[in-house]
Amino acid sequence: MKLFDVKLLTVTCEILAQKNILEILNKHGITGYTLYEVDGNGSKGVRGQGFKNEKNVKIEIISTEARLKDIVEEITRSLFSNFAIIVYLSDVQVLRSEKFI
Amino acid sequence: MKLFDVKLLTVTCEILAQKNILEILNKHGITGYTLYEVDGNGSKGVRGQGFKNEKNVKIEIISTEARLKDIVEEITRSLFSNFAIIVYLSDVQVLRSEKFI
Amino acid sequence: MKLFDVKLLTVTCEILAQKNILEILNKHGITGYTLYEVDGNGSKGVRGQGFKNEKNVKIEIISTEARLKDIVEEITRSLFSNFAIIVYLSDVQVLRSEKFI
Amino acid sequence: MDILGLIQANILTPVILFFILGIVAARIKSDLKMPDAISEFLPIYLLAAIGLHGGLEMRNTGFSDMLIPMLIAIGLSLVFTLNHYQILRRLGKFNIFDSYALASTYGAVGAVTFSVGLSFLKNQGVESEGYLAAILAVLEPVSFILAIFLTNMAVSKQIQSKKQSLPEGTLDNNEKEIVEQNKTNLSKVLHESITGKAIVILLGGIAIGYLIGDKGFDSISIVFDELFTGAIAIFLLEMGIIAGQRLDDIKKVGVFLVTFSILLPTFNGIIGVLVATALGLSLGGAVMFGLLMASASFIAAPAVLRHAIPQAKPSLYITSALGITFPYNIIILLPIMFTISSMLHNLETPINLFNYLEINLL
Amino acid sequence: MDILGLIQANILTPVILFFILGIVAARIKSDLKMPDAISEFLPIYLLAAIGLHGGLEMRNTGFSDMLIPMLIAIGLSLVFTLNHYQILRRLGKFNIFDSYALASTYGAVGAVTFSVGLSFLKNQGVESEGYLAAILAVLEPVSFILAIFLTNMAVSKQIQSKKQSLPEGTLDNNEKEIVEQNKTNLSKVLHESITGKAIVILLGGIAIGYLIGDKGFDSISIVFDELFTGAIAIFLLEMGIIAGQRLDDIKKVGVFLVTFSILLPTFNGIIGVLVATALGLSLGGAVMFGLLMASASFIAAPAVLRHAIPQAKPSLYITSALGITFPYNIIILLPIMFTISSMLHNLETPINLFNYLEINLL
Amino acid sequence: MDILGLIQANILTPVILFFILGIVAARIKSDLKMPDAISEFLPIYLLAAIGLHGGLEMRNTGFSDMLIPMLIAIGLSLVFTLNHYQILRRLGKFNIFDSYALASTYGAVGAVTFSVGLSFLKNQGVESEGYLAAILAVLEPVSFILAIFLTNMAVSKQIQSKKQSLPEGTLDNNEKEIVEQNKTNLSKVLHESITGKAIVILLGGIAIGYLIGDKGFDSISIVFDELFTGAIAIFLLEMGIIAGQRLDDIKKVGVFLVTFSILLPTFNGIIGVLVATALGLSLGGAVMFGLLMASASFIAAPAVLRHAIPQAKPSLYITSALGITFPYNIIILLPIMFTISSMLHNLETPINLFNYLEINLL
Ligand SMILES: Nc1ncnc2c1ncn2[C@@H]1O[C@H](COP(=O)(O)O)[C@@H](O)[C@H]1O
Ligand SMILES: Nc1ncnc2c1ncn2[C@@H]1O[C@H](COP(=O)(O)O)[C@@H](O)[C@H]1O
Ligand SMILES: Nc1ncnc2c1ncn2[C@@H]1O[C@H](COP(=O)(O)O)[C@@H](O)[C@H]1O
Ligand code: NA
Ligand code: NA
Ligand code: NA
Repeated sequence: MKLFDVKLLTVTCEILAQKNILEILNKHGITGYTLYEVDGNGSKGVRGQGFKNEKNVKIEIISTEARLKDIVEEITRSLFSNFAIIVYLSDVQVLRSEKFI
Repeated sequence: MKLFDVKLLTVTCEILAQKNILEILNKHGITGYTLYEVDGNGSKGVRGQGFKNEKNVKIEIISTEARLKDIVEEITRSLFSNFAIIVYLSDVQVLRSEKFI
Repeated sequence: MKLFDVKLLTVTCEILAQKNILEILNKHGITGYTLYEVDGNGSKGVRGQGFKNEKNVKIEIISTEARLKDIVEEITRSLFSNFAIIVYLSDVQVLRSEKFI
Repeated sequence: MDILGLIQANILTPVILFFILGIVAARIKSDLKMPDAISEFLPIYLLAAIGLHGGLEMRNTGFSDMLIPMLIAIGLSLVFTLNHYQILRRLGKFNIFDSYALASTYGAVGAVTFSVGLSFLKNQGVESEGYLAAILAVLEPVSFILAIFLTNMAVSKQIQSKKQSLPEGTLDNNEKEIVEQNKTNLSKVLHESITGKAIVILLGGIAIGYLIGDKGFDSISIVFDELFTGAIAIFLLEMGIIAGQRLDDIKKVGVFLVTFSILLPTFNGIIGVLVATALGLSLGGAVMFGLLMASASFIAAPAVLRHAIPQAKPSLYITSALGITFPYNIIILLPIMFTISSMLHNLETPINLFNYLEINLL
Repeated sequence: MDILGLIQANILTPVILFFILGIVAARIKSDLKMPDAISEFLPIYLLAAIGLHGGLEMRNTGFSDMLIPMLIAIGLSLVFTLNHYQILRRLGKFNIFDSYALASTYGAVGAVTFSVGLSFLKNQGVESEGYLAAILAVLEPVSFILAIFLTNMAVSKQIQSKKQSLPEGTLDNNEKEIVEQNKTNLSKVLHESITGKAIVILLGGIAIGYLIGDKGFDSISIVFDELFTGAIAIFLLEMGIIAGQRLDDIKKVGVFLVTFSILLPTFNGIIGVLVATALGLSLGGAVMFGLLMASASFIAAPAVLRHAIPQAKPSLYITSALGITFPYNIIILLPIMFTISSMLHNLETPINLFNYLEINLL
Repeated sequence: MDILGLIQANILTPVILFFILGIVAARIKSDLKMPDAISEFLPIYLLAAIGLHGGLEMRNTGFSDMLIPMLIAIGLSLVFTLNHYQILRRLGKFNIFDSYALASTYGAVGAVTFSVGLSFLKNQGVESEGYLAAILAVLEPVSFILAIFLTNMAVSKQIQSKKQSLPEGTLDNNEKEIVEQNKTNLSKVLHESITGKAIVILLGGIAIGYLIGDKGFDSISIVFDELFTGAIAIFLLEMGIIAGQRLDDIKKVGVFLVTFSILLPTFNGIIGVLVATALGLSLGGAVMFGLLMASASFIAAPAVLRHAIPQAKPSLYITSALGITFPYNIIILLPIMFTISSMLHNLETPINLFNYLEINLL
């Protein structure tokens, strides 16, 4: 069983930024991602109480390092200043590398 | 504080394959796992809108590399062709290695 | 784009231990974390059916290795014997290292 | 009232209008949707209410006259399933798996459709036999079990014939596993079908209704009777949204399947009305019997079929059952069947005619 | 009844008391909260009920007399938004983004406030014009669209003037992108506003109510009419909890904004009552019209503004709208406006006076 | 009606039958379950309804006669808790932590049990004193606080004696921390108990009911009164499912605890009925008072005890309280206590007898 090294990008942000993130992914030709609602705490305060609009969402994208770095750059530029958001990368191994380009 | 290197297997698949995955884990003697519902997008299209049956689930199993590779192989063989599913492995460090055999 | 290596601590535990974990984080000066409800299985049995109190929660904290090790030590000491709980560390890369101290 | 008038009147009921609103919302890409918990709760509630209602009726009327209609319903459902398979496989050129999956989806019944049917009859001021809820419960698994059994047979035979054309002992592990798996599949599916939440709550509701009787029902009738139509309206909003999201997929299922999704329910439904009338069911009962035959399953089907025939494409059977047949059934076929049943019951019941004359003479 | 007496009586209604209970629960840090699914479902339900009710009324009364009040409401809403902006920017010294965000939050309408207003009137035994629900739907996006348009203009102008002071061609990509983005923003926001779930369910409800009429409504009136006040009470418990959690933030928004959050709604609301009375609306209709003018948006606002004016701080507009204006409106301003409207309608309607004399003479 | 007849009649009510259906569903491993949001919402709703109802009654009857029963209830609850501890520790040989946890679980009250009791009485056409809802609220924390206090005392003493047998200054940090922690635990638990959602919504409901009175309640009575029994039935379906899932664990808790879970509630409940009758409570009031004594907590208990006595095994106290005592209480003990209370109230109230004669003579 051969495994391939790729990267996993995790974006945790306020739910109202979800659309912006998905648009950026779309622009970069990414069609695979996983997302789910989470609560959280950070520099923009506790999130996840009260209205649905005040929840966070976590979006995970597996792809190549190069592609993900482009995406991280665009997210940084367009969303970091106005939204509650963090992003991080980590290493994962997958079976079908062609699925995650 | 001594930490031990083990592997984390993540399976993201359509919720109706959850039973199949848990049966495979069971067959391989795995009793520890964590799971939660997620939404997603991939080659089988957007998932998570509409009926509960059309959601995804993410199942995470921490164990030894050898054991997890066996599991990945069985999942590949029995589920990859018919279900919306991805699997990936990553490295994690745990305290009580005996808990994750 | 410069990335910094930091650690991600994941705590998966019964939901009634959530308060204890957050208090420990607070004591150690941690203000950033992400959390969400999950189901699971482990040495303390299947969790997530029935009452809300019988669910699990997953808490993720990105910070420096030193700080997270202190936290892991306190969690080990005060919660391991009485609660359904696992903890693990992994490597992640972030953009703004000052955000995760 | 003529059929067209009845269809128009049917469209102007809250239940249908909320469904249409849901479709519109989905088409204009509105973010309107029901919270998951509500859309999971409502079918449980509706089935409990249907069950209770059926049980109460059966307590009053007994269930001795239920046996024949139930056996005939089962028989029809099996025959229809086989018929669907032949049409889909031969004329539609679908593969075995898709053919069996679709055949059983249309051989099975739709509990939501049944709810809408009840509210349609309520609106017309017409009653139906209580034991139809029991037939609904019994029909749920029947068609799936047949289809799964036949799929397994077909797969085994394929492997068998492959095996015979090869030197002995070369049947590889993989194929052995498939045969093995198919066997366990069938027993698992049987267990899952019978313990599936729809059947449990429906049969449980029937039993409870039967045991408590009208007096016991009093204390919960506001929840399980008076709120019923409003709850259906809310649920149909969500069904409309989901159906609306699938409308794009209709292009993908192809003209053949679209035609199938309209003609077959019409055929099955009208046969159902005729047979039920012949069996002596009431005007409303015959409509509901027809609806049982006409309806396709879209909530239970995926849960069963993804395990039993995972090779079949769910986009085919969900899209056609929910996106085409369901709206067609509740908007157009229900009034058609009602008209047919009215005509049949007026022909066959001279007493009605007599009453009619009498009233006019006095 | 004098104003104070009316306020006191208003406080002692279940709806207001549940709201206060929610605030108390949040202040003592209780873990009491509604499940998310319930708090997402209730606004959908309330808007559907408001819409249905409005549609039913409009079917009875026609909507020819709706046009003038609606146009005037739109005009007032736009004028108020501009007025808010001037006050916030000049007197309050807020930056452009916060000023426009706040201005439009208060120019917009609050659907929950509207529900409470309806239940307040019900309690007083007073009716209101059904078409006000339609005005609610139309007013939803108007103020946001104006604010977003003006924000985009302001940003473009800034960039333009910066560009002119520089050698040609140095407008960097970043700025081009901002201009570009603002344009697409406006069209996106327009689409999102109009397809937003609140408007869709409200307009849908109105259409359905109009189409089904009282007879069609019968079957669902228990869900959409009789449960209405109880549902508001439950929803206000949750609103109280959320408002209570935000009370600490009130210190952060500053004295200026707190004062604004009370004075402006009062001013807008009373103008609304006067104008509506002049337009010939009924006692209750004038109160609801005033409430439309007075209310601030706190559910729709963040969803729209986070995309359209992401630079604005949501803590400002949510805290002031939900934490200050909403409680003030439903507890104090409603009775004030009701008293004013009662006085105006007694002055202006000699027939009432006549009735009064007649009754006393007989 | 004899006890057996009453038990049988009780079983044939929707509430109990839905509970049994839930157990059956769990035993046959059906996938039937309520969405989480619904099972979280229903207890809030039930407690609000209980509270409102109690508050309305107290407004009519005053609460001067509430003090004595409440103090006696608190006293009994404390005495029972101590008694449970002795039995569990000495006879049952449980460790300190499990003994105190179980003792307080059975000393505490079950709000769901209370709801079922109210619906049982409604069914029998019997009223109960409104202030019992207030006693329910007050009893919630009492037993836990005692148990936690005593556990802390016991732990401190253990450490103390260990310390004395060692040279000074060797009490290590770990133990100091435990003592420290126990102190903070108690105050935290006190705060958490009193601000716990059950108490807040219950006391809040009582206050609101008291303030609004019957007239104010009118507008929400359909939600908080008429839907009550139906809502309990739905909630008991879910309770049945959860209890059914735990039936396997009953083997693990052992024969001693199973016996305890039946005998102690019976004993406490009958004492409760006797005492309440002696205090002058009505037939129904005495039954509810007995039920307060007999019921064990299974929703609040884990939330409190996991923090306060984390060493205790939740599988013990949840399984016995929910899996054994709850079904026993609502199915069998309620009719028993009702019969006893009926007998006592017929004996003690010559007026009733007199009425009886009078009616028969006329
Ligand atoms: N150190 C951290 N570890 C894990 N998650 C974090 C951390 N900091 C922030 N987050 C998550 O990111 C969201 C936005 O962070 P912020 O922009 O700092 O408010 C928070 O609400 C958390 O969900
Ligand atoms: N590149 C990806 N990154 C993260 N999650 C993915 C990716 N591709 C697929 N997934 C998840 O895996 C599920 C099944 O994928 P697929 O079989 O490609 O439809 C999707 O619905 C997503 O939740
Ligand atoms: N091997 C494992 N892999 C992933 N999650 C686990 C594993 N073991 C335990 N867990 C999670 O940690 C929780 C507590 O574990 P335990 O204390 O072993 O019952 C479980 O309910 C699971 O959610
Ligand atoms: Na059918
Ligand atoms: Na306004
Ligand atoms: Na007790």
